[in-house]
Amino acid sequence: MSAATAPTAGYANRPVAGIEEEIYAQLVARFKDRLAWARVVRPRVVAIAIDRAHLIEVCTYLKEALAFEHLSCITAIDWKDHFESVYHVSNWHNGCIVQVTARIPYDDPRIASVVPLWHAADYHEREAWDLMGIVYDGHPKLERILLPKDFQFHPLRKDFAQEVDRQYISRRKLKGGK
Amino acid sequence: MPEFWVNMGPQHPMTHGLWNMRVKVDGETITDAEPEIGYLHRGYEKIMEVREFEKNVVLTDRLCYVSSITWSHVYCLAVGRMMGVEVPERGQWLRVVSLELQRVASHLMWLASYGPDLGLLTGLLWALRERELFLDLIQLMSGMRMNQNYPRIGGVRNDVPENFDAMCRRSIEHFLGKLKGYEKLFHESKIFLMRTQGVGKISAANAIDWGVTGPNLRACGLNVDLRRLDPYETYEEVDFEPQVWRGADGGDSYARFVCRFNELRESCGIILQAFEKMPKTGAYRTKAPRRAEGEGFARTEDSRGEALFYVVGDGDDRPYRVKIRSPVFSTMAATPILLRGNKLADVVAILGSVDVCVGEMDK
Amino acid sequence: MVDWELVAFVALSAIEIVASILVVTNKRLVRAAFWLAITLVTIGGIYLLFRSEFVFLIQILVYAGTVPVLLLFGVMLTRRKIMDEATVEGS
Amino acid sequence: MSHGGESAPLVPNLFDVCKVLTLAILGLVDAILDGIGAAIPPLGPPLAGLSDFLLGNFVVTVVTWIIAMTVILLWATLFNLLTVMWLERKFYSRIQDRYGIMISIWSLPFWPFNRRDRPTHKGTGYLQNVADGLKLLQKENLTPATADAAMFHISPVLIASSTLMLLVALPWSSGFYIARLELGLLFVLAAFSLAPIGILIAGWSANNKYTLIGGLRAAAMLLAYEIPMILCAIALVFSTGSLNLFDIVEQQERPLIDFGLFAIPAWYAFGPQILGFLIFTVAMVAEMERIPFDIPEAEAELVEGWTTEYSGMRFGLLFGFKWLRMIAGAALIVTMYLGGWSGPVFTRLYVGNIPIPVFPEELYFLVKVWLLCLVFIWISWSVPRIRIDQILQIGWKRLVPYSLLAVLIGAGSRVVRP
Repeated sequence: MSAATAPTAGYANRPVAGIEEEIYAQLVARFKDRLAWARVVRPRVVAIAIDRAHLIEVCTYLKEALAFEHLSCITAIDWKDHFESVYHVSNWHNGCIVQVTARIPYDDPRIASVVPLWHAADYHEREAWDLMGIVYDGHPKLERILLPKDFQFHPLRKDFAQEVDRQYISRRKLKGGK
Repeated sequence: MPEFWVNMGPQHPMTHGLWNMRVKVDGETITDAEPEIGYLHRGYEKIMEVREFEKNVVLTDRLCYVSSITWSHVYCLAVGRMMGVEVPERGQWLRVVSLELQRVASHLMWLASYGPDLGLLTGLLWALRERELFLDLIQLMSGMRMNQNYPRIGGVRNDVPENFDAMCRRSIEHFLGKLKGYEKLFHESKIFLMRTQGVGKISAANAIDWGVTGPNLRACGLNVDLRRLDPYETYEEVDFEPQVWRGADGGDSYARFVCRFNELRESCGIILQAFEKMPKTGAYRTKAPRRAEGEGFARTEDSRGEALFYVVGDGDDRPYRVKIRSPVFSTMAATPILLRGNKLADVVAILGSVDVCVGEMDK
Repeated sequence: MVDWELVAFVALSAIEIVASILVVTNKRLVRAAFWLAITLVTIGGIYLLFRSEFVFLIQILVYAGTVPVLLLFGVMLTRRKIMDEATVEGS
Repeated sequence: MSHGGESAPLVPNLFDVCKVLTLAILGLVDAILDGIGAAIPPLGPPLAGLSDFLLGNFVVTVVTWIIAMTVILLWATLFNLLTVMWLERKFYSRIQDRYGIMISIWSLPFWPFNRRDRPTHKGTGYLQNVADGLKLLQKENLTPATADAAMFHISPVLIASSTLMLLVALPWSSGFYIARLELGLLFVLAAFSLAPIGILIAGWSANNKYTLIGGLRAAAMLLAYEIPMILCAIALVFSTGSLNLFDIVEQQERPLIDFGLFAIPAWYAFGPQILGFLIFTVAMVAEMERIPFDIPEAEAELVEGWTTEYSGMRFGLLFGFKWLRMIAGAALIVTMYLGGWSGPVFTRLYVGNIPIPVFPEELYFLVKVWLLCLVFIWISWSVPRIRIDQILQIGWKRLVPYSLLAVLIGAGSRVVRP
């Protein structure tokens, strides 16, 4: 599809009122039992949580059926007992953004790659692997991106200790607080 | 002639920062390209985990030194949403004004660097001359020329000085007059058109797929502007026209140039409107709580595209996890598509037009 | 009295002979092209000794200025490996 | 032209002037030798023989030659080169809305006057280029470890010497020149065509990808722009019937149309040669590697192109001689198409019996050359750089056919108006 024939009419660049309820309803109807939780956060924002096994299914549905063409961001979170991979998927037609949280067990940090759906995931998944050590299965080139090639650790993990005390001691901490 | 890899970077006049564009050339034609980034990685996301919410604003300023306020703002917006802090109306308007001033300054910096990329050093000096006007305004507003530390969670740091709107009006009037000179220097120069038209093409479908956002996406003919599509602050009340390439042959360096260039005018219009519509007095900041739990994210139309901050709090006074989504980081993934098939000299014409800022890209 | 023209002729011829030997013996093609240029310039000098300035200038213009450049251009375009191997110590 | 009398050069004959200087120097040496011979009698006869040799024809001629060449060299580099560099830096600074260089003799710390409020940044900036040259002289000359050292060192010499060769044949006025060559035009073109091989060798020998690409670009550009240049020269020769630059200027020293008060001079740029003039000028801009045709050293993508690896004064030489080539190119264009040293007004001031020209030929020539240089500077600071394929397209698909047309026009004008 070249730029000349792109359906620019489809991109009205105006938010659609009530779109979040609609998307929410569709997602719940489709993935009723597979959603860990789902809620409407604020206008134009829907958040859902799933298990990593359903990721591709949900993402494919979002992209193909609901026209969420734009993958904004992939975040990996270390919750000490499990990982989360958070996908912010957005829709250029109505301004809606869906936050998909996929739960990953701590001892097996693997999840399917969404690069086949959105190429935008390429760098974000590389970054998440680089900094958090989550393996994205099926990623074409899962290499270090921000850190040097021979770096040994995944620094955003919580067990990668940051020398907090030497850098910054809050007054509260001096008093013996948290 | 054999194909070989040419390193354009990490220290190269083209890069405007510290990164490496490896291009494989066959004679002069690029057959492959591979960006190498991370030279400026400072571990922002990790550092921010040990600093209190309010103190991270200083850090986010330094994500991109040409566009500090927009980055601090999106962080404050995300944290504010996580904490559930409402920004007073005047604070929102002041944020809009500061954002647009910063956008103009950032775009002028881009224009300034795009000139020498094409061998037009005069463009650099001219654009920097006009950038001073906006830096002065930002300085009046925040006290600093760089790393302004102006937005706050729940508002802005301080009110604007007296007569600030009049000063803005005067500077903008002067600036809009000067824009005609730029048009002579850039748009009406045959050689400039020869260098930019038709190079670095990306289709709209590809651009969406690779996560290209902002002016680069609008240059493909897509009417997508987060100030409109996902309004934040008071952008809903502002009447402005997102700059979209309307021609038939979009997605090239020239389209990106035109979209960005026209945004200068549009942003000036927004600033003027903001002064008309904002309440003359009132609170500009609400106090934010120290601690927060939950998650929040905000996405804004940064000068370079969609900026997104995702903040997770665990009840402490520091974020548990911060994720920065830099528009340049995503655009960088698409640069091999932009570059392939063009000439070696076009690398600068293309990468200059996508406006790379290494600080935010490497985080 | 010394016949300066003879001296010049002998000197030019000597340079030319040495340079032309270097053209065929040199292993680096670019150096060979350089020696070829020297050879052609000295031939031009001999033309000058014959009082034929026009031929001398045409020789410089065409053979010294353009032919080696064309030759080098051709060499660089067709060789599989242009750059020398890195010979820095330790690599 | 007839206004204000016959034109006259300030230097009636460079060699005569230099010969006077030589004789003065040698006379001084002779007097010193005589003095020594008188003071120490045993040394008298051999010193007398030495002074006889010194005042002989051979030594006088050789020393005159050396002095003449030194004068031209100093004139070209110390005066013209510095002035044009200064003009460029001041002029493009004004284009860019700034003051530009300001260091001059007034702002030097040892300047004795006005020390208290020395105008450090109010000077004209003429000394800045000297300061830059001194800085480059102090810098280390680096040779890359993998470079072909001999070739790497020889190519700046090649480029610099071929540039200096240009000055041999270029006449600054009817009296201020070194050699009055019958084939002067051809000589200058030949000297111009020698530099690209130096550039190509420099690009290859540094063993760096940027320099290599820069050198290849230079070679490709040479092939595309040398041909129209020479074709235009051929077209001009149809009109002039001579390759002698002096003859070419002489033919232009008459009015084409005389309006009484002023006259349009018969410069070749105003005649049927206008097409050739334009093409020659464009090709010359390419020849001296200025923006928009400076792709061999496009600093945005190739760092500094083929000069990337040079440092210290070797770089300074290459960099400064770019301007020298610009001056030489502009002088060639002025000589060929813009009437050389001919000008509208010539007045003479008589000091005793010696006529001193108030507006000498050199003045007109310099003004024309510098104005032309300013035009080049103006162009190069207000347009971007062209891409390599576009530059070759312009060269092969536009300039070559047009220059062939210019040859046709030149030949036709010769037939119509013999």
